[in-house]
Amino acid sequence: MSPTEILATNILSPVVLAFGLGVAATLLRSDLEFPEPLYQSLSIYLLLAIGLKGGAALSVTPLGDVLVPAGVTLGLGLLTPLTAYAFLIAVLRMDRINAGALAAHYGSVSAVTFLAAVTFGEATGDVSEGFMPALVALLEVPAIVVGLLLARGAHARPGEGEGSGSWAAALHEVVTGKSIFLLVGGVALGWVAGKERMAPVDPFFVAGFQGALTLFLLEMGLVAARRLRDLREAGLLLVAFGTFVPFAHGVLGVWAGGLAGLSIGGAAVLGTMVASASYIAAPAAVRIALPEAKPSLYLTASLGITFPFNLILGIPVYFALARILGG
Amino acid sequence: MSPTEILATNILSPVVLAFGLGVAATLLRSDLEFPEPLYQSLSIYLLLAIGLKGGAALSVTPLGDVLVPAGVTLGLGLLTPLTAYAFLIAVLRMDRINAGALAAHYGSVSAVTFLAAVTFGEATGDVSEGFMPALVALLEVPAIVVGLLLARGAHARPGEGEGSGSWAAALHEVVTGKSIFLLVGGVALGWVAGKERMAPVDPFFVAGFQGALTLFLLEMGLVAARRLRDLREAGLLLVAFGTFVPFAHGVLGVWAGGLAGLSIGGAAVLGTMVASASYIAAPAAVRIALPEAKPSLYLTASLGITFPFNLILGIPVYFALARILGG
Amino acid sequence: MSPTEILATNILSPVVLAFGLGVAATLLRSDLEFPEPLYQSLSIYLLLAIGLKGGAALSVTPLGDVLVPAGVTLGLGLLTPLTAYAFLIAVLRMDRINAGALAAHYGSVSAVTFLAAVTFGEATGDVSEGFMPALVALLEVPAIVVGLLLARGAHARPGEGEGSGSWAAALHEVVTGKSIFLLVGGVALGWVAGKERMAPVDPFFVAGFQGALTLFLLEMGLVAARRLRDLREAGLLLVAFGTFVPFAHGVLGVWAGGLAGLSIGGAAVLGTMVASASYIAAPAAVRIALPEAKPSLYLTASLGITFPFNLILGIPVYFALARILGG
Amino acid sequence: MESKNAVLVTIVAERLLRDRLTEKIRALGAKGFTLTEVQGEGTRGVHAHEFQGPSVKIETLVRAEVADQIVEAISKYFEHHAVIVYLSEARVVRAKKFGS
Amino acid sequence: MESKNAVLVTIVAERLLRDRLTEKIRALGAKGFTLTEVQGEGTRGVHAHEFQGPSVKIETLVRAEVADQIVEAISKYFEHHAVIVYLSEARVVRAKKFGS
Amino acid sequence: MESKNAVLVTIVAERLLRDRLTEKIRALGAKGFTLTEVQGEGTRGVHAHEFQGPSVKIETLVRAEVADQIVEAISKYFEHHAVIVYLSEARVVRAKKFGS
Ligand SMILES: Nc1ncnc2c1ncn2[C@@H]1O[C@H](COP(=O)(O)O)[C@@H](O)[C@H]1O
Ligand SMILES: Nc1ncnc2c1ncn2[C@@H]1O[C@H](COP(=O)(O)O)[C@@H](O)[C@H]1O
Ligand SMILES: Nc1ncnc2c1ncn2[C@@H]1O[C@H](COP(=O)(O)O)[C@@H](O)[C@H]1O
Ligand code: NA
Ligand code: NA
Ligand code: NA
Repeated sequence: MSPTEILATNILSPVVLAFGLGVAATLLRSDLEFPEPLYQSLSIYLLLAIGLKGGAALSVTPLGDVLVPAGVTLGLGLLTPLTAYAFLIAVLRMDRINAGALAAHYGSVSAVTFLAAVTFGEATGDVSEGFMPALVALLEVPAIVVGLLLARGAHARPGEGEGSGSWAAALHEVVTGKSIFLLVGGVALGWVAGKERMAPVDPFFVAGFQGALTLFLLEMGLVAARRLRDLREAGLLLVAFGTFVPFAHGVLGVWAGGLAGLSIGGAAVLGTMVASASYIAAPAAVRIALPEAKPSLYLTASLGITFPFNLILGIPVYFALARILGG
Repeated sequence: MSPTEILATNILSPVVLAFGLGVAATLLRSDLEFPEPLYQSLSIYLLLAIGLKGGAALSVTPLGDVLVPAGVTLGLGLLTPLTAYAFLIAVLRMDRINAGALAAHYGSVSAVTFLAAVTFGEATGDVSEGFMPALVALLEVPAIVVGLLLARGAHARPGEGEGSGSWAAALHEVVTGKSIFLLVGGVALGWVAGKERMAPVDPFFVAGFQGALTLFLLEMGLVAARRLRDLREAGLLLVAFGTFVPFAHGVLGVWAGGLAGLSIGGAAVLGTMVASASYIAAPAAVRIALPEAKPSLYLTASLGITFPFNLILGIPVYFALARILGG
Repeated sequence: MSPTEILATNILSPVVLAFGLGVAATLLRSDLEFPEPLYQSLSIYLLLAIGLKGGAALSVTPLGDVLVPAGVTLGLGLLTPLTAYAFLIAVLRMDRINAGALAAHYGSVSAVTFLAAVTFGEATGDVSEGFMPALVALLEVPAIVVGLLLARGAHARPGEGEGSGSWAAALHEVVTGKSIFLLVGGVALGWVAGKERMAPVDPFFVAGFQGALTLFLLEMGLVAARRLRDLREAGLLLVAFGTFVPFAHGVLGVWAGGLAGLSIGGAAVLGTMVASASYIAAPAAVRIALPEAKPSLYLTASLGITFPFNLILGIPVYFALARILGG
Repeated sequence: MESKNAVLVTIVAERLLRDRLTEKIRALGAKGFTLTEVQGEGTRGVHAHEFQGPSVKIETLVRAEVADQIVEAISKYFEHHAVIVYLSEARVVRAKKFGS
Repeated sequence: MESKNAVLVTIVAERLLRDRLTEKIRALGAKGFTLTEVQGEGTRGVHAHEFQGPSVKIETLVRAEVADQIVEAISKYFEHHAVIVYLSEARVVRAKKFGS
Repeated sequence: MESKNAVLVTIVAERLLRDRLTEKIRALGAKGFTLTEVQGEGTRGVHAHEFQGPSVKIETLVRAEVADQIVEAISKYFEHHAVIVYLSEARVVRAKKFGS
């Protein structure tokens, strides 16, 4: 495939087009809106489904094949918050609270971006390892903790009105927050039940998945476009951060994935995971531990800048890169 | 098939039976009710799914095959509001505001009635052209505009408290209203992506469709039956209008569809489209542009009279007619 | 299969694991929660789907094959509330109002427990008769009525503030309550439409079913676990009642099912139905007819004790028993 | 526009009382009401929403006499049902619309 | 903390007025608002939610003058739309936040 | 029935504060509360519902002293969180039920 073909394959996929449709709806001031419970239900479905799929795959994968990729993923989860933090302090001269908050987001993962990458791989034939979803869980948690530590280190005084509880509460949220719980729980369930016992639920969780994801991206488009307003205030520096740092992380991830012995598709998906910024698990935990950090800052960056960047440009590039390094 | 067989095929279809079940629930004062978000989610799903299907079909249809049917559909969209309006003024002696409001509804389309017709065609073997959904979009918009013009012409003074904004707001609603946006957006998405790229989302949007439609018609039955109360006040004349005019439109549509070169199924479905009355897009736009028009009037007519009439009697008749004319 | 294998097959099924996952979420104080409309939508879907499946099966079953099982089911529906009532009065020395309330619950059926049993049978190869869902409807209604009679007999004075209306209202609720209406309505619809006409909706109602059930059991786990708190107050005697009586009913049901000529799977499923306690239809009716009865009592017993008991232990035991008696 | 006083009656009740209560207040002369789905916790601790769906909050603007009659009527449910009622002052225009 | 009086303006309206009303109250000086989805019944009996979705209840804490202007502005919709508005007293801290 | 005055405390807050606030008001002596899911806009403009779900409105009927303590307790969150609180008068029957 030529670069342009790769880009086309991505932009013309139902998933990306649905995102564009959602953006269009907001820009045209259409009264289209998803009822809140539909949004919540789709996230529950998608997160659980990823987990189940990953767990079922894990149940038929020799542990040996997973160990190295898992270790590498963990390492990236500890490293990338630091690089993001350093960039924000050094280049954007951001205060340490907000820098730590953003670091937690950029170290962590966006499940939907991950899914878009997996889907893209299936469309181009670069299928990724079945156990990748399990790695998402591995990448998500430590990064958030590191990010909070970076900010909290700068900030002995506990969050207002919450006493020392806030820090514990935040850790509790990181580990039991609904998105991580569904992901990890799904992996555990699928792994314990095993591929065969999961077969009867496949029509619901596997066959229906792509369509549900498309519907969800329509809503993501509606939400992300609302963030565009805030972009102006955010300023060019934040845009630079929201594109450059993820890109660097992505390249790093693809390269490390290759070293870890992942397939071309696997390396590209790992790259996408590392490049992506969380906008569910991280914001929830950060809002608890760092109430003084600006939500408009981290939500605009991860949802308004980095998510579309990876979805439209990043993913195909990480795959192209994985081919060059891998093939 | 004998006429009675055709009627039976229709009445015994899950879709029509589900509607009956919903009516029964209301009449028996069952506490069954659909949570509002489920109703909204199902409409979003159905409208988007129709659009995607039509768009995907369009992507493999030579433009030439669509042009004539499209032109005819457009013509019917401009003509039928006028016939409805004339009937209301002449026969029901209705004031022009309410007549225009109703005209907008009866010129436009009921997506669910359209779907019931397509389903019926599949059951009887008279499959309709894949691009029919694209025609729904074509028929929906102009009819509403014509209806509003008919009323507004009679009524220089802008809608209270909204200044001249109201007219613009109504046009904006007509074009970007959620139901039309999802339909048109779906067609565009499916058409741009193309049949092949849409394949992975088919299990969700195509395989699941009939069941979701059945569930939706159960809710439609609940809603429509609540309108039956209002029927008494509405009076016989409105019932006459809500059955005779749609029927006349249906016959016209079947005949025009045949001339346009549509298959038997296609002509029958076009007839159903023309015969049906909108109860989502039109009411929303009319309520904005003509707040002084009586909602109980146009909702009772389209939802309480015409929808059941077409669903139970109209559709099989339009198909029988299409066979006679077409075969 | 050895007893341990049977137990394992059950505990390792996605359905039971999902329930466990839900319990875990509550115990870990995760912020995972299902939006209310999702819970309601899933129940509507599941109840309607069971009904449709049963009705479609009924349409291809010679009436003769159903009559005897139906009669036996009806008999059990009249008998089991009496045994439950007697046990509560004699052993727990419970007042007659609360005893009657509980009797209504334990005579009636838990649709989800029924489904778990059917699923288990499919996994172990002991498939049950297709018309079993129709029997659920038969078992549900009379039991509730008997339970209310037992309590009301003790209690001439009508429910406060409702005048004699309350008794009528309760009967009305029993027959038209949403869960029973969807079940019975689904059976009727599937039966009238017939297996063949139902085919187009199968992907939605049949293929997707197992997955939706799994999702629902996750929510059930969340809800049931919240009841565990109340267990302490409830006390050991209630726990004894909530396990012993269902077990006795289950054994009775399996045995009677065998006599009625049901297959091994059918007898085991009938046993599970009889053993299960309603926590939707019965509470709703009881709350109306017996407002003075303690909801915490009957909800804790049926949802917090008996549901998990049957789901985890009961079902495999009833199947093992059915094999011994049947083979 | 000149405004008049009216009483805002607020009822929070378990769902199954919904239709009985709305019929009651209409019968007592309320010209309308606004209904909101709510969750709640009280002294009774009936987690009714598990089998009834969410509780309902019913708000109706009426004149003083009607308000007292509504409170009276609802007190019948105090003993066995999850329900509360309270009154507050409100100023409305179009007083007729609310029976004042 | 020392508290000040503010006026709580409550608007219940059919959904299609939502954006027009929120823009209006912002324009008139409201510093914020809380929006709740509700169902309702009144004298008009427009069951608008069938095609508009649920009605909306908009509550905004403002100072007296602003409250009156809001009522004034909304009265424009009385003739043809399903909408009501009423005022009640409230005590707030951080009075500035609410323009008092 | 003879009725007594109580204070209705209304809190609107971003969702993540929900459990902390309900525990707090219970600890301060509230006998119950009613919780509604709402959307809102204020001066802070935290669109928290995108990752937290809808905001919550917590209403609790208490006696005057408790009301003031609740306001006091909540003011701790003013600096960094999306939260407001206001008080209004209400008349209740069964005053005991609300700690009056
Ligand atoms: N003190 C209170 N303040 C506000 N709402 C209350 C209060 N007490 C009870 N409620 C509401 O009334 C419902 C029934 O209360 P109860 O009958 O005490 O269980 C609860 O679910 C709450 O929604
Ligand atoms: N007396 C009332 N008390 C409370 N809410 C009312 C009252 N009258 C009308 N409403 C609300 O205002 C909306 C519009 O009322 P209407 O314009 O009279 O149909 C209704 O849907 C109710 O939600
Ligand atoms: N003036 C106001 N009137 C009514 N509700 C308000 C007002 N200001 C803020 N709120 C509510 O309080 C929440 C938090 O406000 P803020 O902290 O100013 O962003 C908002 O989301 C609104 O729901
Ligand atoms: Na990342
Ligand atoms: Na039409
Ligand atoms: Na039973």
